[in-house]
Amino acid sequence: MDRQNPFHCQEEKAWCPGCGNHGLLEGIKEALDQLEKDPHEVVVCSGIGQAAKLPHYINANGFNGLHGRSIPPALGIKVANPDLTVIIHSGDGDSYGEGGNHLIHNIRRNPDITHFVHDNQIYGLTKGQASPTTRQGHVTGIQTEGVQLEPFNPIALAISLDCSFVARTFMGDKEHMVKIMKEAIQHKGYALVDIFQPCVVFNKINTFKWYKENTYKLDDDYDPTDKIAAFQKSQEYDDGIPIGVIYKKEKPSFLEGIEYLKDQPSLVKRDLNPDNAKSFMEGFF
Amino acid sequence: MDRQNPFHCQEEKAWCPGCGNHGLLEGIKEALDQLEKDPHEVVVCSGIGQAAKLPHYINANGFNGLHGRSIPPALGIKVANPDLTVIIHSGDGDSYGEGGNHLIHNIRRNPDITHFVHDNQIYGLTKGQASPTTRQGHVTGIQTEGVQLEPFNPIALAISLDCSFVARTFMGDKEHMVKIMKEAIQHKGYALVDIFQPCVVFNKINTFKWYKENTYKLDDDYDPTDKIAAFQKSQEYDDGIPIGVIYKKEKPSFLEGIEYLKDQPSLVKRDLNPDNAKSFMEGFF
Amino acid sequence: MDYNLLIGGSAGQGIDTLGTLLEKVLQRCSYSIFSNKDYMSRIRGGHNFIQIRFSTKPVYCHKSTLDFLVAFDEITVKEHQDRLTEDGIIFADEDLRERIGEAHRKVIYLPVKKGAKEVGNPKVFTTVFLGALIRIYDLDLKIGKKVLGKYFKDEILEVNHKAILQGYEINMDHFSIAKPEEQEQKILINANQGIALGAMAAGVSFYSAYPMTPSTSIMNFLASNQREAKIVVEQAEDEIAAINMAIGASYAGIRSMTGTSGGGFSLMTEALGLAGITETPLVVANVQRPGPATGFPTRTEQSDLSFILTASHGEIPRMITVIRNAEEAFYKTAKAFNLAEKYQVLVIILNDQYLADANQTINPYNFDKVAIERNLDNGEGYDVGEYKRYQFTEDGISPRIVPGMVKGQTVLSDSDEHDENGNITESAEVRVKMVEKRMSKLSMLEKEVEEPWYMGSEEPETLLVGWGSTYGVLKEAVETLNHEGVSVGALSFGDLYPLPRKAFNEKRKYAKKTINVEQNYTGQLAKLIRQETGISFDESILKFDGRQIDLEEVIARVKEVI
Amino acid sequence: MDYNLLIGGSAGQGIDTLGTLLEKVLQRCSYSIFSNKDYMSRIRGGHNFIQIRFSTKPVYCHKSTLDFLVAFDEITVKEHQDRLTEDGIIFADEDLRERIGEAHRKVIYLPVKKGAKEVGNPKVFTTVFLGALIRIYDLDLKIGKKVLGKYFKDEILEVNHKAILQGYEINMDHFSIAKPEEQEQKILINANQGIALGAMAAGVSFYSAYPMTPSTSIMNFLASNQREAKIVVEQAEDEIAAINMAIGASYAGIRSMTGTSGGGFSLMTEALGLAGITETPLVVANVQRPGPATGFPTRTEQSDLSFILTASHGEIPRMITVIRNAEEAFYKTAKAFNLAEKYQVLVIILNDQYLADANQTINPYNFDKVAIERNLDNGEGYDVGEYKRYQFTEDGISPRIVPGMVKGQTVLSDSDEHDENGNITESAEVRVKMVEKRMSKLSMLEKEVEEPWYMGSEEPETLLVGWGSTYGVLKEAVETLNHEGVSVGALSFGDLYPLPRKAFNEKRKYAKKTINVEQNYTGQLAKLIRQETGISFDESILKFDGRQIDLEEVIARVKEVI
Ligand SMILES: Cc1ncc(C[n+]2csc(CCOP(=O)(O)OP(=O)(O)O)c2C)c(N)n1
Ligand SMILES: Cc1ncc(C[n+]2csc(CCOP(=O)(O)OP(=O)(O)O)c2C)c(N)n1
Ligand code: SF4
Ligand code: SF4
Ligand SMILES: [Mg+2]
Ligand SMILES: [Mg+2]
Repeated sequence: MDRQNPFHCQEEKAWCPGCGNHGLLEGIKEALDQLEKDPHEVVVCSGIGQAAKLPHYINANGFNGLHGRSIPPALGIKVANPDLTVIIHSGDGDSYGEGGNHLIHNIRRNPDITHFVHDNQIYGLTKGQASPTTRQGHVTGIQTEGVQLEPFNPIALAISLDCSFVARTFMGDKEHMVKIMKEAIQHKGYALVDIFQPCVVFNKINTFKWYKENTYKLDDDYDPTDKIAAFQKSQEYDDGIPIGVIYKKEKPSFLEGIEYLKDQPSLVKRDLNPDNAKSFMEGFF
Repeated sequence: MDRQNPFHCQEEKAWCPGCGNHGLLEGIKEALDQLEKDPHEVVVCSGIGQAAKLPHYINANGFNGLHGRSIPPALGIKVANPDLTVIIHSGDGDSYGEGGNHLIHNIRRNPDITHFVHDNQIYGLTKGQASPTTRQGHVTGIQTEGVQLEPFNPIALAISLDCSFVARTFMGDKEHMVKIMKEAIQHKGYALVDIFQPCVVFNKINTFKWYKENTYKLDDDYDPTDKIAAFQKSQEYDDGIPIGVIYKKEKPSFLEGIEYLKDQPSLVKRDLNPDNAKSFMEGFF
Repeated sequence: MDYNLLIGGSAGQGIDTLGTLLEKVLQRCSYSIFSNKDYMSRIRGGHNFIQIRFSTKPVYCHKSTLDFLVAFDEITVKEHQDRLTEDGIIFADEDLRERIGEAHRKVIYLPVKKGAKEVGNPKVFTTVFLGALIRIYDLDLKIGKKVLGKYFKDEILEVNHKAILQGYEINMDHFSIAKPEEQEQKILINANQGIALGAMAAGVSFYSAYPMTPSTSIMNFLASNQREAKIVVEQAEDEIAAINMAIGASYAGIRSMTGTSGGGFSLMTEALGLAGITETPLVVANVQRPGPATGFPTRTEQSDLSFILTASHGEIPRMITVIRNAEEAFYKTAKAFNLAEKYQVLVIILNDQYLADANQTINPYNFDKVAIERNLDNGEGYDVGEYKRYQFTEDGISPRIVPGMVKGQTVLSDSDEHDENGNITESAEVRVKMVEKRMSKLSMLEKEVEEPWYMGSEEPETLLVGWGSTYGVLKEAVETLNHEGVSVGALSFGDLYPLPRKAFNEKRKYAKKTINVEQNYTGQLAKLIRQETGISFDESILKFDGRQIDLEEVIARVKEVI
Repeated sequence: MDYNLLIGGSAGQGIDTLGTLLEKVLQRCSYSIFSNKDYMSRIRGGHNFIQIRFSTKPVYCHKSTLDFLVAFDEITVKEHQDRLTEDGIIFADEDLRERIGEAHRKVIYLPVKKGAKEVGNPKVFTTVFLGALIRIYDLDLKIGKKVLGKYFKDEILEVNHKAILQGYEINMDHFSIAKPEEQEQKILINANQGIALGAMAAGVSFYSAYPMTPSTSIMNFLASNQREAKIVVEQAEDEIAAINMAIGASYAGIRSMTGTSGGGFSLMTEALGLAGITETPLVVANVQRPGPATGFPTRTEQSDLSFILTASHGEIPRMITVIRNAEEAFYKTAKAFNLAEKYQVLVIILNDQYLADANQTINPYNFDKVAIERNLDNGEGYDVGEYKRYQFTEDGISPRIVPGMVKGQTVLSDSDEHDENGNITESAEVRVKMVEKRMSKLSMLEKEVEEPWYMGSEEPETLLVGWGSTYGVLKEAVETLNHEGVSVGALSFGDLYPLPRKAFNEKRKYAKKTINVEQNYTGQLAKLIRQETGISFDESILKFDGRQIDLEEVIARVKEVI
């Protein structure tokens, strides 16, 4: 690269040495740079967790909101200013646990937002409780008998909701990750990307090595537009987890669907004038 | 029937004449009676909405909680006393909208609870806004341009989460509904039953007639244990909506999975004694 | 002259339609109107009613004594006839003759259902009724017809035109009711609509909410105009999403708002703190209904004040203001947006079901009085990357630029305690400075809040103190009592927090007795006043049965305690 | 004698392990201990420290002046050496010699890392350090070894045994530190553990919560014992689920509880009203951390009181109590369950990060002092179907039977306003009676609440008033000041709402100056007291930087303002 990555940022990272979040951060910076975005054109939203600290470590606009609430502010931001590239970086607990309701309904809403879930299959920041993606039997300080709940399958769920872009990647394969990131960002509509990210402190099962050994890349001839096949793909786990774009469906994004906004300046660029609203008083005479 | 239905209740119903809730109420009373339950053995839980008023109209224990929060109290009740038959009756808005997060995570948790969703594809009590299951294009007082969001497919979602019992029925086919209700109640684990229920005031699209014409019963030889086939089934809508048990998976229910509770008296039947806890102080010496 | 008419029946019978049409006709005939609704949380059946007070002079509240009863069923007669004056009259369809049987007051039976059948559509019996009432009150039939044109079109309009005539031609004597002077056209509007229109005047571009009675009508009004105004009104998946969406939109530089009631507001609690710590301007409307929990969904109460004063864990500055009538709803909402952006702060607008469903004739809103003051920084004059969202400044307010609008500058907001950049900090020093920066907005807001309105004797022996929706009833009660020679005055609070104290301190000096008048159990304004000033009230008039206190009740209860 | 030792380093370096081991050894050597933690919201890196105060007499709080510094890195020296007394000593590994460079105080370098390498496991250097400290303080090596046996097993234990010896054999002189008298064995415990153990003693059978610092350790303790106690500890999908699950379980007749902090509590707001209107007994622990929003996740503050007093829309009765030390945490929690069931009411237990992470040596809990009073109705004596969940009774409390346990009777609870049966009502009369029934519990609770603890001069010229975790520091500060001849006393509130007033009214009579001492910005207890009594404080000592006020600071600030 010739240009120095403008997304680079000096802030000291509070992540552990060896944490998968570091690589993920490098990946997104690279992806954005390769897409030739400028920092002021990008907003990174997050909830709370280790992953959710990412907005602090990238030179871009950032909205680091509440735990589980990464998506709703992102939606508001996108509505205000569709010119912004709105990206969510948040954890599996944040995105699938506390924030589950926003996930399912924003997949339905299909705003043009890219959602990168740092899936370390654990609650990192709060010291190692099970997250929705923690596998059954995994013992933690709270799940002392091993996790009993069926693991949450974000890929299958997203497909069931007809999410317009569903992918999975692993931060340990930077090339793959950056490629998927770019594709997801360029996709018009809600793009959910589950990114495996080892937590070196609290998840001793799904380690870097484990992910390396247990993931495989989708064939080039895999067709991500076949929903049933994609659903079937989403069921693979024990004998290898596919990474790549698993499902894709072209459809109008949230704002594209609002017909009367076509050819209108974005909301943030409007001049406000009280008189514009005067006609709405008519009905009361 | 010889015995008078003990679940019958005198309370005046606040539902509109012609509302599908009436038939649904008759159905559940009949199902419970046929299962020879006693009123004190049954708890009906609900959130808030028209459907959610059902606990008031049946002679059983009832917990009519908050909007969107029908499931968590039901879980607490079941944990306290597994001998109780715990049933949820709530609306599509309540169950899939406000309450979406509890739905997904309790499907994962798999408590032995039966969840009947009165799916009128609309918010009834609040006067006709879109619910998650309202179809695209449906115009309401809020969705003045027609609903834009992808409709929520509860069947597909439940299958994607590997829900242990997923069914759909229509209150207009009482025999079918009662049969499914009984099966769902007898199922050990989380049973989600989406029940079409016309709202005669606010949903002029999905009427009684519409449901009658647009639903069909699953073949006898349909195999509900095949997940992929079930998912495929769940995609049918425009050319007829299948009713029946769409997916079924036997697995231990939440309490069955807690190994150390085996052969223990249920929590509500324990004698409490402070001394029982004394040994847990040991670690602090 | 001042008339009070009640239309009662069960949900779905058409009392709403008749009420709406009749109010509109009365409005256009230059009557002053105050109408309110009493309805159950159900769609069909039960017993609902609308009270329409119309007068040749301005009216500010509902009252109990009735002049006319329009009964759609016998229950209406049973429930309300005792409130009729001696020569009060009951209007009912012929059909009800047997069911009503003996009544304490005169019943006039009208063949309205028959009339509807005659024009070929039983549903339009409400319009037949309207026609009959127009005749009875000697109103202008032409106006009646025009009003129908506002609500119906094409064939439906045609049959309604027939129906109104049908009613008008029912053989009936006129009543001599007083005619108002011709006057400048008023608007007939409720406070929720006033809030919505005020928000539009202020340039609200995004409204995210989840349906909840009695706040939904704000959303309905905005949604019905979204296409024309080219704004976005979004039904969120839940209230948590609604408020977080609005915060995101505001962060990104547009005027956004959310509104809710009861449990919906409780669910927003956490995000209030988010707005506070991120210093994101935010306007939230809470239209109160009786709690706790689901409570009384369609009824009224003023019981969220104590909660809202400190809703959310930790400490944030906030401004709380309550609506007193449909007129100020508009101006106050528009102002809320300015204050929210001026101080980058949360402004909560309280309303309640009573005013949300009460139509009032008021002067048309003056849009020239609305200014839009955004207090944004255009981002000029910063070196690349120099801008700091939470910069410590002399006046205590950090410059706010809109993300994406200034090349070279980024905006970072954070729900953790943060430094000037918005980055997470663990520093005690920064923490203290940030807390002080945020909380010092309270003293800035103290200078913005308006004193309560005062009505009545200059030096009142008895001082009534209320807030919000009781304004109208206090005003009329004080007038009546003053008229009877009672030295009484009333303060009606609008801005509640920070609490303006001057007027109260001044007026209470004269008062031998101070009385708080509130629609709740615990006396929430009294508690706030004592918390802020140490001063207690001598007496309380409290009501918490879900029904708004009426003129007669206020007067009677004041007399009881003074 | 009273010693204060600080262990500092970055997260993940092992300061926690060393702290835990050292405290345990000191405890078993009969020292009184008060230790507290200061840590960042991260898992590795940054700067964390533990302060261990150990003494031959009881100690109640942390203090600022240090006698010893155990530095795992040079930052620890830089940050804390100024707090060392004149002959304070710094202990550090040899490795740090260069990095530390010049220090203001004596540094003793120990070959602990080397020692660990020698026993073949670099990780056990904390145990080597422990061995060295045992030697230095002339503690009992046997006790040290036994303590290791508590935390490690098998090969790990073996290498730790070697490590402790390795440390113990480092050539060092003893220090002459005072030896405590032998005394009855104390327990070393923090307030969160006290709460958890109290809940277990009270028979809690279901604890549902969502992880949130600093409340998580309650859940951790319960979870770690769930198998043996045969109870259910469930991690909910969110806090809304957590509290609603607990309410359901309580409705169904078991003792259930939830606990949370900060935003988690905000999310529970709506359900507090559910517990209130359904009259479901509920115990909720809120372990405070600095807000607003995410705030300072791992730090301390007392800033949720104002919020919690009225959290939830509408009006419900509630009892609020705050923990003052690990000892009362146990009894208070057990009592909370009894009160919750006696009055079918919500009881909120406040704690904060300071006490949640502070280990104290206290007398073992006396389980005989815990009574379980359920106040359930066994359901006998009702005709079939006669039982009414919300029956109006003379004493104002409806009989509560457990659903499913009584054939012929069903139990209906409802979040809407309801009649005696639990069925939805729209009646004004029933509403009023139900509100009064619920709210009258406040006057019942008034008789249950305990007056604040008083410490100091009988007739104090200066009266300090605090609540919760400042108890220890107020106690010691008053002692010191009294010793210096200052006439001062302190009231430390435990039960906060309904507010007990007697002690305050009595003591303030003597005081020329009243001062509230609080860990927040707005003076939340002072506001509550003024709201309830009209009385204002003369001065405030407030701290809101996320760090607990220490002994020296309280004393200094009191002297400043008196
Ligand atoms: C409302 C609320 N509940 C709980 C928390 C505590 N909390 C912070 S981060 C977190 C879990 C984070 O897990 P995940 O999203 O997987 O992120 P990770 O740390 O693993 O990257 C929790 C429970 C919170 N901050 N707010
Ligand atoms: C927290 C909260 N938000 C909103 C509401 C208002 N509300 C009551 S019922 C309802 C929708 C009900 O729709 P659904 O669940 O489909 O039930 P239906 O009336 O159609 O049977 C809403 C939004 C509420 N009571 N509480
Ligand atoms: S705890 Fe885990 S997720 Fe968090 S920074 Fe450390 S390695 Fe990463
Ligand atoms: S509004 Fe609809 S759902 Fe509600 S009672 Fe009437 S018909 Fe039924
Ligand atoms: Mg995680
Ligand atoms: Mg519905």
